[in-house]
Amino acid sequence: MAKTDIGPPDYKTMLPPVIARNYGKWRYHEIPQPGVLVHTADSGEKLYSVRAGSPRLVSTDHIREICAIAEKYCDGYLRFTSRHNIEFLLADKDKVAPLLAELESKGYPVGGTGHAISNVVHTQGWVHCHTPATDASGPVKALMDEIYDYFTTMKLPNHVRIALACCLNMCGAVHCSDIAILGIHRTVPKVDNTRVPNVCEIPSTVASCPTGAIRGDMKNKTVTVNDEKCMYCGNCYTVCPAMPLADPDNDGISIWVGGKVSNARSAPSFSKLAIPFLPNNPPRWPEVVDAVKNIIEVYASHARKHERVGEWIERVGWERFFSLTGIPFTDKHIDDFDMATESFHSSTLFKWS
Amino acid sequence: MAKTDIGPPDYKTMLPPVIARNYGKWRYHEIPQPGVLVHTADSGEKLYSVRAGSPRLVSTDHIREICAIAEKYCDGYLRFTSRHNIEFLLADKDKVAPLLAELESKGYPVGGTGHAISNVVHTQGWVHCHTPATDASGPVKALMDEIYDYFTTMKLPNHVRIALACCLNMCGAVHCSDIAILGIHRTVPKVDNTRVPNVCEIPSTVASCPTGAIRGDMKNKTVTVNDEKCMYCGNCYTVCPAMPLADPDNDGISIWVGGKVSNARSAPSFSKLAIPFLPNNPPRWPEVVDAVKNIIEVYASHARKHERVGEWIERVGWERFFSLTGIPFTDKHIDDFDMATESFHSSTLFKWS
Amino acid sequence: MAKRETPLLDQLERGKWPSFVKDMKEAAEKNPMAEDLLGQLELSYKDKIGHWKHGGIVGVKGYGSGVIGRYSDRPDLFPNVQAFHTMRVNHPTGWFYKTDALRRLCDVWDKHGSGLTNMHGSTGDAILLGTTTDHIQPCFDDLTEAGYDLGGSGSALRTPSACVGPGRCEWACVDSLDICYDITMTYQDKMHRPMFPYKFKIKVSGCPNDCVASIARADFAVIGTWKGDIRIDQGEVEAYAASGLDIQKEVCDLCPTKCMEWDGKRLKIDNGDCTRCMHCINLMSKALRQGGERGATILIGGKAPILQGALLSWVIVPFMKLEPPYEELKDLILRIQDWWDEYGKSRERLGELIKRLGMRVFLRAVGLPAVPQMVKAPRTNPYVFFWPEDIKKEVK
Amino acid sequence: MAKRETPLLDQLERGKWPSFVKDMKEAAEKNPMAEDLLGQLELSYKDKIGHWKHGGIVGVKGYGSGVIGRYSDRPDLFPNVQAFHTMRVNHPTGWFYKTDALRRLCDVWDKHGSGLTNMHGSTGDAILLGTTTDHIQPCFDDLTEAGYDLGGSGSALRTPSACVGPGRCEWACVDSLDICYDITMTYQDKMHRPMFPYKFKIKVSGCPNDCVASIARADFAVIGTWKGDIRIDQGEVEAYAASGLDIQKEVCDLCPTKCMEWDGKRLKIDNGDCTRCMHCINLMSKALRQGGERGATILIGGKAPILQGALLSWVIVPFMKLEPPYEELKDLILRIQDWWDEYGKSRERLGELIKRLGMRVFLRAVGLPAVPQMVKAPRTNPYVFFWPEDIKKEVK
Ligand code: SRM
Ligand code: SRM
Ligand code: SRM
Ligand code: SRM
Ligand code: SF4
Ligand code: SF4
Ligand code: SF4
Ligand code: SF4
Ligand code: SF4
Ligand code: SF4
Ligand code: SF4
Ligand code: SF4
Repeated sequence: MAKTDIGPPDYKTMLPPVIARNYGKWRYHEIPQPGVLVHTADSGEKLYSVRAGSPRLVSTDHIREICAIAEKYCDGYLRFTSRHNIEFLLADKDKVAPLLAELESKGYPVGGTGHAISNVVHTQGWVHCHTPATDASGPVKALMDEIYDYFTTMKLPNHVRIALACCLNMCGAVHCSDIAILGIHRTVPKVDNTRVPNVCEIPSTVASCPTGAIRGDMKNKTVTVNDEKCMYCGNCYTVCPAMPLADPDNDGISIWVGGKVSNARSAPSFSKLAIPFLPNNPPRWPEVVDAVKNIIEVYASHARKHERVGEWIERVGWERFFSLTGIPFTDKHIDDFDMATESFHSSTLFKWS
Repeated sequence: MAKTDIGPPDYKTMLPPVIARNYGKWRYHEIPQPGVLVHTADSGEKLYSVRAGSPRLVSTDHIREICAIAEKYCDGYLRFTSRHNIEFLLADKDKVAPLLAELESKGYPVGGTGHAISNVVHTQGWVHCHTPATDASGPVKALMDEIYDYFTTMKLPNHVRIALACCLNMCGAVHCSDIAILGIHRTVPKVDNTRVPNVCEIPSTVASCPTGAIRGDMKNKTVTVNDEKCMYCGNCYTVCPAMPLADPDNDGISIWVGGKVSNARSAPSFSKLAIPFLPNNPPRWPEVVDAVKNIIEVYASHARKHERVGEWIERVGWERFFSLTGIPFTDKHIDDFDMATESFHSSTLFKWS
Repeated sequence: MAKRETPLLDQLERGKWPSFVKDMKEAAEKNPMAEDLLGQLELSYKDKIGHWKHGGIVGVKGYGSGVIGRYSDRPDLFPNVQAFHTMRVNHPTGWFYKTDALRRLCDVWDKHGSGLTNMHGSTGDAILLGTTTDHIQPCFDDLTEAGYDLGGSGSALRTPSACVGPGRCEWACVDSLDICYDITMTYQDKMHRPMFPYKFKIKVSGCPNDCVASIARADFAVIGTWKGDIRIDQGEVEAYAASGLDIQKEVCDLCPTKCMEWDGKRLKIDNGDCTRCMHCINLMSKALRQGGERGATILIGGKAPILQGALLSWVIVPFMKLEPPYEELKDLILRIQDWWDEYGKSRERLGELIKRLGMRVFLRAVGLPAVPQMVKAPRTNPYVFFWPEDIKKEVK
Repeated sequence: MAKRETPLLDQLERGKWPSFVKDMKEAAEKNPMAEDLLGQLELSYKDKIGHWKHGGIVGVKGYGSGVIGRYSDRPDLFPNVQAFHTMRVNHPTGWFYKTDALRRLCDVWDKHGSGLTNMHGSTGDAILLGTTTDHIQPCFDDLTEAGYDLGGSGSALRTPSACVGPGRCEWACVDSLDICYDITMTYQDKMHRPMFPYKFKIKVSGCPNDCVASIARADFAVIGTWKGDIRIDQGEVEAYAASGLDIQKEVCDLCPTKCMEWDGKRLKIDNGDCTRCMHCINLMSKALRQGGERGATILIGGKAPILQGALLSWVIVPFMKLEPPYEELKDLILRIQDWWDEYGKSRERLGELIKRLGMRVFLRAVGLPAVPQMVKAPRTNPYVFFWPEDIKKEVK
């Protein structure tokens, strides 16, 4: 009989001794080179953290390789970050250089610290989920290949946090990212009238629609969708499997910019729509990669030091963002959901471009 | 048979010759003293405007007195401002001082220019409307008596625009004022079931309620109100006279601050709730007068030059506004209408007080 | 008639600010309606409640608007205000008056009404406060004879208004007065015969200072603005500095886009970043002039809170040249009103309709292009609609 | 089994960033599930569509959460992923691992599953990607044997997570790790047996930098903060200046409240105006330390867009001291969850419920006082509710 409710392993049993000794007594940190953090404690002791990129979708063998490295250099202590990077934790300064050499030889990117692009928080995509409008790991890999240098250097105005979610559920929490890549459907769910009566609960299906596009058809124990009111969010499908809306020709990706989470300088804020639609073009999504790269580069060359993407755009104005990036502004950029009027420009304080 | 659709008199027939000559060719203006504007045209000609306060509710005899003054000093030319002040328009500099003297002797306040408090835009109140929660002219008179000096001087950080509306219809457009005085009801409309069937249209009455508190009772051809959902806006009463909600004990006044209209420096913005309720205490509304005066004085002593009330509050923070004015913050200050979440503080960037 | 006792209102004759009670008493001296109004108001002060019944519909022949019906709920006590309707008289644009015209108005009103007025109402009309049902038509006849016409009320175009603009102000980028007058004359029919879903207000300000509060109070706001560099007279800037204006602190530091530089001698403006807020110009009217290309920003949708919350008008045309006969402007107004007329529900203001149907639907219907100036920021929610033509059709 | 052809995925083995395809192939070498997953993914790349059916409910005995059911829609082609469920394994707080523990996890997964994982999922779990229905229970048994337990899924408390905090970071104002672990252990039942209206997420960050994105991704966010003056080591400030940091431009000018002054020698902070944004501290970690009184701001309501739009968590307690056993915190969590549980509709997140019923109702129900820190600004609409006790009852 299995034990239940034992909870996760106690993190205290996982802490390297240098951390156990200096827990809560760190004094300051430095980043001597990209991917290397040095934390100095009140005691004077130092902790070296070496951060390496990871595809997140990793095999057990890959994990074992990571373990082997950690055992060799870190007495078997490591951690993962909140953005899915690997961090090797060392007490011994002398082991840092050899560790870096081994990581380099094994092809681990080291970086993601300071004013860099860190790992892309992302989701399941076609690998495991049932509602994706695009893949997750694929676009991330294609993108990171292209912007690899921004991971291993710290030359941006501030860090740029990129996330991808493969559908509007936004498991990648892309809604507050400097740059967000979001899979979107663009066709109305196809109601399978033979299955709805058996697998779906009509009232909760009706309630699931944010725009009220679904009506119950009690006589036929099914539902109907008002095409004009549907914006393809897929929430009905989550609730009612007999309403699929994936569509190879019309699913694709939208790009969002200017969100942030930290309270540094400016308040946390949502990402805003930059590009309403780019096609799914596997395996390397060139349109998406180019679009993101373009935004990064325009940001890199125009933002002031320490300005996050959104802070830069707020300073120069959205008119300027669109003119500098060359992204066309369309009626889709203008909100038309419930709090839309809050985003309308109620002043004459705008720029000509 | 009357003529119809002749439209208003052509304004061109009302312009003093100095204006007709320099129309659209003004170069700059100066305010040599409160209430006196001097506009210089490209031609070098000057126009003197002398601004005098008005109770707005004026008798024909009062208007004739104004006419007489204008005939004496201004060749019969005058105008009213968008805030209901009187402006005497003079081409002759030498007549300015005598005009001022006569205005003073007749008790006309001269001022309202520059960094002053101008006339209070207001509405009908008990004098003529059917939905007021307070009077209009009365509280305005009581207030202006008390803050008279701010009209006749220019010693505030910027101008302060005060408006009053006697019900939520906000005919005084108080929704964008530095300080707004708003009459509010606080009791649920009393449905007169004998009259509703005859005088009201049920569907439009139901539709009139912003919070969906009204249900049609088709059987009895009347409506019922869900007390918990009603916030006493009175819109149903506008549509259906058989649902009065005025209540001597519970009607009163709320105070709002920090709105503005101009695009100068910051965008136009709505007034925000400062004091949810003060009692109707005719004839001089002392609680209201004191509350407004307090806000003005705290603003006057804390804001930086050129800061409007709202700009000052935004800079120091609402925590500080409440602590400086001593106004208690309550759950009523927290929005709970449809876009409420937009106003919630979604960051840790606040002050302790 | 015996003088009414008004102990409460009497207390409002005290104090330095001009007293409306004094005016009411003045009128009451010679007019029984005014006398009863005073009495009823005193009763309201005592009862803390209004004493007017819910308005009824009254009007003049051929018009559906311009008169607000009103009846006392205590005609037993105040028979002379049993009916007490107001006439909304369209003011001369910019509220300019020659005294003879103003005196004519007073004369008409003394003949037909209470002798009390509001100069002016919040929409801009000259409000003639209170007359009987019988007098409405004759009063109107005399008004038109005197050169006046009624303003709007009900579900009609309301009396448009404009700031003083080129009449006196150096900052007018458009002829606010002429535009307002032209619109008023062009749309007489829409003002007098309510045919809209609800009221529709137009206001015109000559520059972003917006002295008629158009952005907050009009469904359709015209606000003058400019393109091109702000013209600087450096000598006058120095003169302002010499006269005590702290140019760094009071001007540059308060410039919202921080696009100004002052080195103590010369003022520099990065005009590409300027959002034409007027602040610097407001402070140094002699030294700075707006750029040379003049026009207006058009904003729509503003209104008070009823029903779904107040709205400030928002940009729909960043820049429109405005010269007589203002065809482009009037054409746009018509397209907008037609669309609103077709889709608006009863008592739904333009802004609310757009809120309900979406800007994209509105823009397409009236044929305006989407531009970034329309938004503070693009949408944050992913609930994006695509047009049918955006979508690849399955070949089946 | 013959190697599958994966010409499309092969193109993702190129490039410098580590390739998930390489990992999938590695796993496919020894695991038929991984092999079929690869095949099905290749098909998705060809078809541009997912090939998973809508999830079904699977689980382990006694739990209602922790396993996500998943079935292929092409079991004909990929029989080994006909059923391919993921197990969400609660990570050790802060994602700290000793390699022996990590190796044990791998061993369990090689025995029961595809050999593929996500390290980690976006909520924080170690995600074991894909096993058959048969294997779920034995896999769970082996996991608990190895010291692991499942995380949350469905309408349950989800796996709480925390930033590295006191484990490594000088800025942790609260013990993010311990709080998170304590909560996780306290609420095992709520995690494993879904009884809520919907999911509930808790995240803990040690300071306003919010390195676990709690404000955006948690229904209940704990963010460390401080009271008291920022402690300045002027010598170290000068050292930063000497090393090339432009203190005026990079620090003071970017301080959002402009409460800092730097004269080239001394840094001054007006702490009363500071909103603890961390910017100056972030840039000068050696020179500046947060104030001495430590605690946390509690914010609630954050979530992704479905259903009524995304929400960022908002302040409900500006400052709470947090020391073991965290009774005040846990008490608040319980009060909040109880209320939500009672009034929340199915699939209604906490933030949405408050949006529907109003903060005032929420505050009263959970017994929190209204404070100005809860809002960016007070309400702008006049639709204010009064409590029955505010209203004078008519004496009739
Ligand atoms: C390791 C990690 C916490 C963990 O428990 O895993 C972490 C660690 C540190 N963060 Fe962070 N942050 C981590 C995720 C985050 C996140 C969350 C996220 O990205 O999803 C944020 C909020 C992001 C956002 O705003 O959108 C975050 C916003 C910050 C900031 C604020 C920067 C800003 O200007 O907005 C700082 C301050 C700084 O960098 O100067 C910071 C600073 C730091 C410091 C310097 C704190 C310290 O003294 O130890 C750490 C090293 C930072 C570095 O990489 O340069 N950390 N940090 C996370 C590393 C993720 C990664 O692999 O890249
Ligand atoms: C006469 C009038 C226009 C009219 O057609 O009637 C007018 C006239 C002038 N306004 Fe105005 N404004 C008038 C109502 C307004 C309004 C509307 C309102 O109050 O309802 C506003 C918007 C108010 C708001 O933002 O809430 C308004 C915002 C301004 C501003 C912006 C000030 C600011 O910093 O926000 C200026 C610039 C200035 O004062 O430096 C301005 C400047 C001016 C100037 C200096 C323009 C000029 O060069 O002639 C005029 C004299 C101002 C003075 O009184 O010091 N005028 N002005 C209105 C006088 C009302 C009154 O009797 O007090
Ligand atoms: C007379 C006047 C107030 C004043 O003392 O100045 C006035 C008086 C009335 N207004 Fe108004 N409104 C007046 C300007 C306004 C303004 C200001 C403006 O136009 O700049 C507003 C706010 C701006 C706006 O339109 O949004 C305004 C927003 C309302 C509303 C709310 C409309 C809304 O969509 O939110 C109502 C309610 C309604 O229409 O049912 C309303 C309704 C009324 C009614 C007709 C009462 C009713 O419910 O039927 C009032 C008749 C009073 C009476 O007995 O004489 N009045 N009303 C103003 C018109 C005078 C004029 O023609 O010059
Ligand atoms: C595995 C994971 C993505 C990943 O690859 O990392 C994931 C996967 C799914 N999420 Fe998620 N969510 C995951 C983190 C998130 C997050 C991020 C977070 O927790 O920080 C969010 C946004 C934050 C939030 O909760 O608001 C998130 C918001 C959603 C939503 C939208 C919920 C909402 O209220 O807006 C759904 C839809 C639902 O619940 O019906 C959803 C639903 C789903 C489902 C269960 C699909 C469904 O419709 O039933 C996905 C199962 C995929 C699969 O087949 O394995 N998932 N989901 C993440 C959980 C791993 C873990 O336990 O560590
Ligand atoms: S974002 Fe959507 S498609 Fe992607 S994992 Fe989450 S629920 Fe599935
Ligand atoms: S996809 Fe979304 S908008 Fe369309 S019907 Fe389903 S729930 Fe409604
Ligand atoms: S604000 Fe209300 S009560 Fe006052 S005049 Fe307008 S509609 Fe009447
Ligand atoms: S007063 Fe307002 S909220 Fe109350 S029932 Fe009437 S319309 Fe609804
Ligand atoms: S809006 Fe501009 S142009 Fe019109 S009066 Fe005001 S300052 Fe002058
Ligand atoms: S008009 Fe406003 S934005 Fe433009 S330079 Fe002057 S102060 Fe700055
Ligand atoms: S949130 Fe603060 S305490 Fe936690 S890791 Fe980030 S910087 Fe350190
Ligand atoms: S923490 Fe932020 S607000 Fe406080 S002094 Fe530093 S930079 Fe300014």
